[in-house]
Amino acid sequence: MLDLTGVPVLSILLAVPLVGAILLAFVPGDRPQLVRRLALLIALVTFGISLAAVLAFDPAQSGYQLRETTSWIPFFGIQYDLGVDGISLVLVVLTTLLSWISILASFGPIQSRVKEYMISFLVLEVGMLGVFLSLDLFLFYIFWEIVLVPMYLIIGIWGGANRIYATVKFVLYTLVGSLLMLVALVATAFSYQVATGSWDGAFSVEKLVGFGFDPTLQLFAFLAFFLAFAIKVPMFPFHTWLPDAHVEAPTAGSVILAGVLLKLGGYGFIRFAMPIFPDAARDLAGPIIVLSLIAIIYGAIVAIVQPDVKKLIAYSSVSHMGFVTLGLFAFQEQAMQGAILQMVNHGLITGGLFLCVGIIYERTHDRTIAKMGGLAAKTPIWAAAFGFFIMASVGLPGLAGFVGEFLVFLGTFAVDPLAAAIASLVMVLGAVYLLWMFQRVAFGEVSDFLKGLGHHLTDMTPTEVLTLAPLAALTIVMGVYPALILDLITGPVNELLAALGPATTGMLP
Amino acid sequence: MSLPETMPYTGWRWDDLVFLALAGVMLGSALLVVLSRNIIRSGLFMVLSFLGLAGIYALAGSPIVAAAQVLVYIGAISVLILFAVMLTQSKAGPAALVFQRQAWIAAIASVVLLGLIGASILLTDFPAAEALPTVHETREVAFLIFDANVFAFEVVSLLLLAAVVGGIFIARRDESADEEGA
Amino acid sequence: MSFFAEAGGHAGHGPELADPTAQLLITLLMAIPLAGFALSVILGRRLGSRPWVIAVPAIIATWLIAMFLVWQTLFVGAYGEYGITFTLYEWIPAGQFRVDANFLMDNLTAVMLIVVTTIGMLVHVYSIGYMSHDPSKWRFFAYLNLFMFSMLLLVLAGNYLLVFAAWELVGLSSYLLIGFWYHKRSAALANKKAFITNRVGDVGFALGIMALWTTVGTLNFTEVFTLIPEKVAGGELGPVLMAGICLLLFMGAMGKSAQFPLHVWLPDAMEGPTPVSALIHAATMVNAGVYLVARSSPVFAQSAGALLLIACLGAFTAILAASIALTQKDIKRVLAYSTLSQLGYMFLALGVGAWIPAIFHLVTHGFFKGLLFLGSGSVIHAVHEEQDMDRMGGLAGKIRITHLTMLIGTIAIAGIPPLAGFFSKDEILGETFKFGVYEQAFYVLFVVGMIVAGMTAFYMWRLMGKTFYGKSRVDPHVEPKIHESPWTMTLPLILLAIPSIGIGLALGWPLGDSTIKHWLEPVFHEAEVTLGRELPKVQLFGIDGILIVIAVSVATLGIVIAAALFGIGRKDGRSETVRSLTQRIPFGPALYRASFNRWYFDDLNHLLFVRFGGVVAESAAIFDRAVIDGIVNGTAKVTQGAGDRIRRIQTGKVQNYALGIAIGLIVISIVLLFVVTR
Amino acid sequence: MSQSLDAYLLLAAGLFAIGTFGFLAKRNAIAMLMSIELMLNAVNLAIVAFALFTPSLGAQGSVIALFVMAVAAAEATVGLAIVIAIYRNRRTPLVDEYASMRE
Repeated sequence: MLDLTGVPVLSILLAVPLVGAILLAFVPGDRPQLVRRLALLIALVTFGISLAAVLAFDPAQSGYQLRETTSWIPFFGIQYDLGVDGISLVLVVLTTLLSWISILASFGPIQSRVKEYMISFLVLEVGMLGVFLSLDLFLFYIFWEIVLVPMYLIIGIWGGANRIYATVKFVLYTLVGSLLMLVALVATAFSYQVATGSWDGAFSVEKLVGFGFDPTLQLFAFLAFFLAFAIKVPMFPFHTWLPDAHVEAPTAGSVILAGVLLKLGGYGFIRFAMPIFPDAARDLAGPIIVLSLIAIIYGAIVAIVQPDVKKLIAYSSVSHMGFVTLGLFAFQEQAMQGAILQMVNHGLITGGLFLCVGIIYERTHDRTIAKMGGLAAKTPIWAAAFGFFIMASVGLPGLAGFVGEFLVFLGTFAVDPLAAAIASLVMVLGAVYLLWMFQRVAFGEVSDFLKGLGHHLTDMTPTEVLTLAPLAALTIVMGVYPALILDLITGPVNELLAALGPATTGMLP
Repeated sequence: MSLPETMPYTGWRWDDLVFLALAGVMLGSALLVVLSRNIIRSGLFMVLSFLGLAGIYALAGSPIVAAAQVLVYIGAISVLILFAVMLTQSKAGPAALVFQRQAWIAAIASVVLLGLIGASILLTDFPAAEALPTVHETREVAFLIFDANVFAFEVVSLLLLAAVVGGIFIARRDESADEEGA
Repeated sequence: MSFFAEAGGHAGHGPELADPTAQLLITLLMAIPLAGFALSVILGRRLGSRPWVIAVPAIIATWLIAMFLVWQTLFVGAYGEYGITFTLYEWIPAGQFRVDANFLMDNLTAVMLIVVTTIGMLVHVYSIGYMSHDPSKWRFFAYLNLFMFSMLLLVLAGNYLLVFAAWELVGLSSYLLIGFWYHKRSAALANKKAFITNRVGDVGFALGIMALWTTVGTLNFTEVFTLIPEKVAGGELGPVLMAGICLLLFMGAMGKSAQFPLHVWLPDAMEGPTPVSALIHAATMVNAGVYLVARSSPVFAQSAGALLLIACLGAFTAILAASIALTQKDIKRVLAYSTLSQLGYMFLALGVGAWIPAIFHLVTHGFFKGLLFLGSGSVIHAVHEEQDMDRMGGLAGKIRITHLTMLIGTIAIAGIPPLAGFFSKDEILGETFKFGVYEQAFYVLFVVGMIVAGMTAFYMWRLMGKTFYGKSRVDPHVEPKIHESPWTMTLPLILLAIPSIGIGLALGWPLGDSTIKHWLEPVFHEAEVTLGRELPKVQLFGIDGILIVIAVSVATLGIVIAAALFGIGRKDGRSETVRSLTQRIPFGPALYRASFNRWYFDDLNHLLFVRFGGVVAESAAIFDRAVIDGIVNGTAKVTQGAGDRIRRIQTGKVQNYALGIAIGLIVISIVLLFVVTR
Repeated sequence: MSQSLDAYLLLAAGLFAIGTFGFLAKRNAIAMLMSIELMLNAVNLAIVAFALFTPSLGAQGSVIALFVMAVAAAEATVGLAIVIAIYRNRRTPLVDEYASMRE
């Protein structure tokens, strides 16, 4: 236990990357190596601070901790209000971890406009952390939108051939959702003001949770929030931006996109949409579960025939994130814990997968599965690492993916066995698309295309191993000892369930 | 030294007369600024207009503002503009090209705007006392600037600095491009 | 810990808490192979030409510890009738759902340990010789250790979820080992097929676990086994639900133990190196399903309907696989289908409630099938990686040890007394027949079992005849180079031959009061009581004697026919006779083709899952691009089109905009001034 | 008349309207900038006038006016710099030829 009373840890957490980004702006751009190292240092320091926050956090206590509250726009009761509970803390650490890994992973691939790239990344980190830390809806919204800008740049500037299409699609999609959310957010605050006669707390999560809004408002506001978050998650049928964005994004961008950005949606459900509009959430749980099931199965089926490794993993993300929404809207303790666990695990595993793909792309400048083959012979360490993360993604027990997935199944089963049965089909489908891809990429004879590369096709460098090692280690740790996270999230999950009220059994129509 | 309070015959106060004269000069030259087809002439009329305004400030009892008006607008900005005119006026455009095609709409809009503002001014019953403007002491202004509002003052100075640097940066000749050209 | 409190609550029935030494030993039992795996992987190529220096000693140490534990459990009885249990740590603490990493060491586990560690160790030793020419053999030994770890975890696990975890790890290990020669496309396809087919079963297993948890709220074996009967007795658990739970769990067993229709992966698993086949088929993976059902006997005993289905499926798999084994040309494929068939026996036994014979057969089968596989590996090694029996023949004199040991294995599997297979198979068939009193259908199953017994004897001798006897059909280039395998390979063969001869007699005599019965009685007692199928006393000169005589005659008949057709000693097989016989039987050629093509299951699967599934996936992908993304892009297009027309207003001239602003401002002001205020 | 707020404000309004017209109608970027200066001056005049007739404000009005002038100076600097920079690229001070922001 680290005593940090009086130290604004969370503000420091936000300030370090922000100040770092500003500092980087003053480093001469013609010294890319210095820029890279500085950026890595900043990200590592941020990571360290987030670990300090973990140490200072007391899992036994309920409610938000490390709270920092300052009035910001007093007229509307808007506050600069930061705080963490177990759920956000876990995601914060995930963010800081993946951030430095992504920056390290960008050392090789990013050769142009390094400074701008690193600045974008650090600003992105600020945005993501802000989303997880904000306890004020308005502040949350601002961070939510901040995230968009650097990601837009990262895909649009350092992306692949079709990057403009992808990045515009990404931004438009997300904006549609978030603008509706803004409307809903303001409407909620207004109706709070009307009901209480005061703006105090009209944007404060704590005040709004359990306020008991009018059912009609709940319905429409929830739908607006739902759209924003569902697009981010992404849920079927709002998922089509994801494959494009992933394919065009640079490796590190994909890592962050899959690892953290998708989680913003899930987190939004947990922190805002569900507890503030519990009745609407309950009423709409059935359709949302159906959508989740479709996403799980459909994503897996579509993934099977994807010709591009990254696209395949993108669709697998659709499938895996389906578990998150399924778990959340099952309104059941284990399912919800599983969903949160799944968010973290998906971040680790898919991050690892994208890093692996990036490493091979670095060497081949191609991701077409059909052109690969026999990589296990050419690059054994790489193949082992890739196989490891694939197995984790398939949900092998002992690795991270399993526990979350199983808890979601289990909790869903307790509520609705049929839904669990449908969802569990993905155990087979997941194995089908991932192993088939792995077989075509890594096994068999070395393909002519790869032979043509000759000795350019080297195995992983120590730096690349260094980017993957922490993810791999955590994947094992989370699989063998998930209590690390479960102990943190059990309390918040129960509070959330208490705020939501009892589950309605038999969600499926 | 002892002029009568009011003008002979008309009974108008001298102040009013001066005010009217200055206002006339100011508005007239302002009109000439926008109507003149020669840009240099526009610039010069602008100086005249500013001068008129400075006079009005002085008349209204704000000598500091009047002085600043002369210094900043006539001394700095007008000169700057005239320099810019000279820098960019290598080929004087044909007279027909001075106004946009939308000029007549703009004229109508401006008149309507004037009418609207005028109407709202006249329709509004300002609570302010119809007292004779008092002359503000320079001392008072100084205190306000350098004491009460010193932070804003510093910000403004920073802004000016930034503007100067930025101006230089923007207008600077791109040396590499020049070398290529040469 | 509620676990121990519960266990204590049913005094005399639950297992006891393990003492620290036992805890340490059980932990080590799993830790050593895991460490061996980790070390081998980390050191990898640096281990040089003798990469087994870590893996093999690790497994020998494991075996020693296992034997000590077995001795303590079965012979000394140090751990009581119901075994011992301990918790290593809390694995998944998710609110009400708590799963520990806890372990159960009882008599059943001990019996499993004998099979797993002994055969596993011998396979390790054998691999030293067999893999000596492979450049990346360090990988092989690492995987073998992982396999051992997974399997040990599986048999030691004290709750369903941990079994499931081990279950999947076994799947992973088999995936790695089957695909060991990953550059071969067939190997890469086979390991994928194995993993995915297993996964299909695992879905059922996982759902079964969830169903168990939602009904009883725990996954610990000891608690489940007391709570399920209570709930059934209390009427909380209806027969349909109970059967559902059982069948879901059984689905997992079907996958791992390759029961119809999930049997397709096992023959393909032959793509791995032969020691792997031995390990998968004899010692480890396929036994997992049998173990699971046996372990869950108190649960399964609650649903006679589910058990009947299991028995039928077992019998069907047995005869189906045997019919395929009759015609295969690949020596390892014959053995693979023979494994399927024998597993069918085990499930038949489990289904009729003959728990102990099932495990007994698992043990004996483990030894002789391990022997046969390793023997076949030795044969393949001798004839330079040739697996087609049509290109063998007359090897008996050239590789004597291999021949002799395989002969022992063949007689053992055929069920000729007093070798191992006889005792276990006879018990299975006997109990099936005798339980016919309770369930008429068992008589039919008994007949099927008898037919399969005859077929087994027949195809095994066919294998022997084609491989070892008669004239040589070996490639003339290879012929002079045929040689016996090195001692690291023959020693395991000899060591496996000994139990193949003697273990049946050692454990299965006297009939009806055998050692293994004493060992396993406490484990299955509850299930037997629940089922209420009482076994009449053994009448060696009554019904049992008759059954034995029938069984032995059928087996002998099978061998005799096969010997006549496929040769014995120097006598060559009569392939002409075989052909003409096939022609004369009605539908003979068609049946032969069907059998040879494995009843077209692979083609059916290909059509159903690869072709049809591919079409579905492809259309889903097109749907995704065309419809879902199409709607999105369509919206974008419409917006863009509208924007394009509206854009004409946008001249790009600042002043136009400014004028617009000004006019807008004016309009707003007018409205405010003259409309709103009025 | 010089003691009436309305007079000052009307004067400012006139100046502002003239400035508006100039900004909207002129084609020369520098002329537009001049128009902007006129409008700024109009605003300044209004501020000063308001301050004069609101005794509680004291000298605040003058101070605000001074600040506005400073900012206007900054604006003029940057604006002119931009005009010069564009002129250097386009060789024309006429704004309607600066249309590359259209697409």
